[in-house]
Amino acid sequence: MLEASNLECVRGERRLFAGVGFRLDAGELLSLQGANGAGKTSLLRMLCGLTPPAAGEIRWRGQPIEKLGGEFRAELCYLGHHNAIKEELTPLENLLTSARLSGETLDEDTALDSLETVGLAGREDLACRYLSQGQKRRVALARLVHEQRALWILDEPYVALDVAAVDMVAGFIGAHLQRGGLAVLTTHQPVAVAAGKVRELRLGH
Amino acid sequence: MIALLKTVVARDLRLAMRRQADIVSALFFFIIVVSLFPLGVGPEAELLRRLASGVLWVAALLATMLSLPRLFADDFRDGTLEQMALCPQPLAVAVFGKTLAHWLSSGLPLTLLAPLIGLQFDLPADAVLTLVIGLAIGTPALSAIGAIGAALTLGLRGGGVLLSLLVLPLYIPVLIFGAGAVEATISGLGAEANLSILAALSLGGLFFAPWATAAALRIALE
Amino acid sequence: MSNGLLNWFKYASPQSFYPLAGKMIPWFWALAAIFGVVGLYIGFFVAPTDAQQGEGYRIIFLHVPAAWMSMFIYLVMAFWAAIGLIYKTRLSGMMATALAPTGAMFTFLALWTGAFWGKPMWGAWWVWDARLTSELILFFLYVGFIALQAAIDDPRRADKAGAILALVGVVNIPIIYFSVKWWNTLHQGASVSLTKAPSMAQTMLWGMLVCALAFWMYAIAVALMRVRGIILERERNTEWVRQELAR
Amino acid sequence: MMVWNSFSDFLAMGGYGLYVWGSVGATALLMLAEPIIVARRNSALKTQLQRQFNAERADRGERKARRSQA
Repeated sequence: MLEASNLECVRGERRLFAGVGFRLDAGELLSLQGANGAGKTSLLRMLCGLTPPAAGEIRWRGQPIEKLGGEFRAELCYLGHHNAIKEELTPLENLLTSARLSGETLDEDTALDSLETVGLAGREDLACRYLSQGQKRRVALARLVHEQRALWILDEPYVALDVAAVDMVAGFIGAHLQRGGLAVLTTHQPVAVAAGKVRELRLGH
Repeated sequence: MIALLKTVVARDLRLAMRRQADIVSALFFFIIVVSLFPLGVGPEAELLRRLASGVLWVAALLATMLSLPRLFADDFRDGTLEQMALCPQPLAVAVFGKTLAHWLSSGLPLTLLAPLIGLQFDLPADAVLTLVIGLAIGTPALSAIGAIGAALTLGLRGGGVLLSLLVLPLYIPVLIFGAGAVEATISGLGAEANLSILAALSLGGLFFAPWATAAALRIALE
Repeated sequence: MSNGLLNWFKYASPQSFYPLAGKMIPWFWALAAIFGVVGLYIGFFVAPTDAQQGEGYRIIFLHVPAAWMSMFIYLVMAFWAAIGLIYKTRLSGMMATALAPTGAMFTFLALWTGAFWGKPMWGAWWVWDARLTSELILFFLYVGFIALQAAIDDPRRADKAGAILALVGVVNIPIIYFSVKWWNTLHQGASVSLTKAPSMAQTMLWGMLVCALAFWMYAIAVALMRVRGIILERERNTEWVRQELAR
Repeated sequence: MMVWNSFSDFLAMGGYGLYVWGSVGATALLMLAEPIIVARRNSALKTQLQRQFNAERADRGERKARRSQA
């Protein structure tokens, strides 16, 4: 269960938002709305523990995330604007490395299966440098296929994806919620997620 | 913990192998800088022999400095650094891995190349041996301390110059004992004392620096 | 004790510190002036002529206090840096930033007076003496700190990055001093070195101590002035600054 | 108590005049210059901020901003 109370974010000297709070239980999705520059990304990074809030507190399973540290991070999967992939490595190498970095066991077959699911069949061993923007995004999203961790924080997961890919990702999220996972995501297009309760949080006026 | 280390080191080495230009350019920089001195100071063997250890060590310092800015810059830009900061183990472990990988792709090649370059300075055999041992022991400290500077100046304009301004003063003890070791061998005093202190500096650096680097990275990622 | 500490921190908010600093500055200037006059009087009118170095040794009344202050200010900077990192109080970071230029100035002064003392005594403007060399490296550390903070736009990140550099620096100072001392004795032996201070007549010691006190009061006064500027700069969007300047 | 018997002796400083007064001069110069620089920078900051506040007040129509701000 993820709970945020009275969160405040200051960027330089501008206060982006203040007094933001919400509660998210298992199987629920929080859809973060707000104009560009309203601080959506900053809020997501705060939930990950990357950016310390100017005020307020974030609790995971009732404990402040600063105290949990590694325990909280072990249950967190964050997908930011960047694809977090290395251009010189192949999709397969990227997927295996990112899994091992986060301490998960991922064997090659499962990885290949994930890449196939996201439509990268045949390009597993091509350096990512030669892939299109959409394909690179798919490499980043391939992590979600077999992702077991409880809390997903996704920043604009649907950007640079065609309609088929958007449905696919919505499917991953739906499956995740059904497994009792939690998800927080920002998106511009309203996307219906198959299962789970959707909560809305609007930032900025 | 060890698995994470292996992953980070393997990943960085694979990346380094795929972008060999960076390693090779740092090595050639080392060769060129060392070769400049005889041209500047004159070819007398006696003088060069006295200068050799200082010149080689200063060149090693500068060559390591060259490859430091890229230690975190690429990962910072493509978002992989964020993912490393979000892995369950402390960030310092991943930083230690990257420091090790940086040493393997910069400090170690320098050390292996030094005897070859040492020939230009007509160093006696035992001095060359001490030089190589000293570089092998000392260069990890250069990578570890340099990583702190790379993390502090991450994403700043003019980061490279600022990096050397921050890090070079901290390199001075390593320079003194590294070059001093060769001096001690040439003058017959024996270099055990210098080399053991150099080893202490490297171990201290490899153990403590990653924590400072991790803290600096977390600040840069805010 | 804990609530005493807590309200001290509450009190140390920039808004309440700004007027307090304003009130304290004149007092520190007064103390600096008094100690300065007394110190110099002792140094130049009371202290006897030195047997070996004649009158030239009187430079120590400026050189030694400046060297002490250059080291002391770096330690105080590292202290405020640590406080800022641990307790996340913004004011401590500002204090560290405010102290750095004064510390660098004293280091430069120590080098300048060291050279002016070395020339008549040892015939060379620059002597690779262990302490002078360490002083030079300390100067680089100060310049590095100031340059790092200048290169970062976001004040919060500048404070934290500077804090880490200051703490790394303060850990390295003894290592640097030890290695330079080793290096110096290896190459030159202890003959040519300033460490052999002249025989410390009682008045000489008092002269140096009082001058050091004067420098210390001076450093506090200048740092408080500079920190007021930094507070205004960083809090310029707040209401209290608007009122403060509207007066 | 008085070490010097004449002012010119004091200036000569036992032959080390250049070095002693060179040090004292540098110290005095720096320790005067620094506070002046800090004070001047602070006041420049204050006037700049006041000008900014006045401009903001003018935008809000409370007061016509005087163009020739002191």
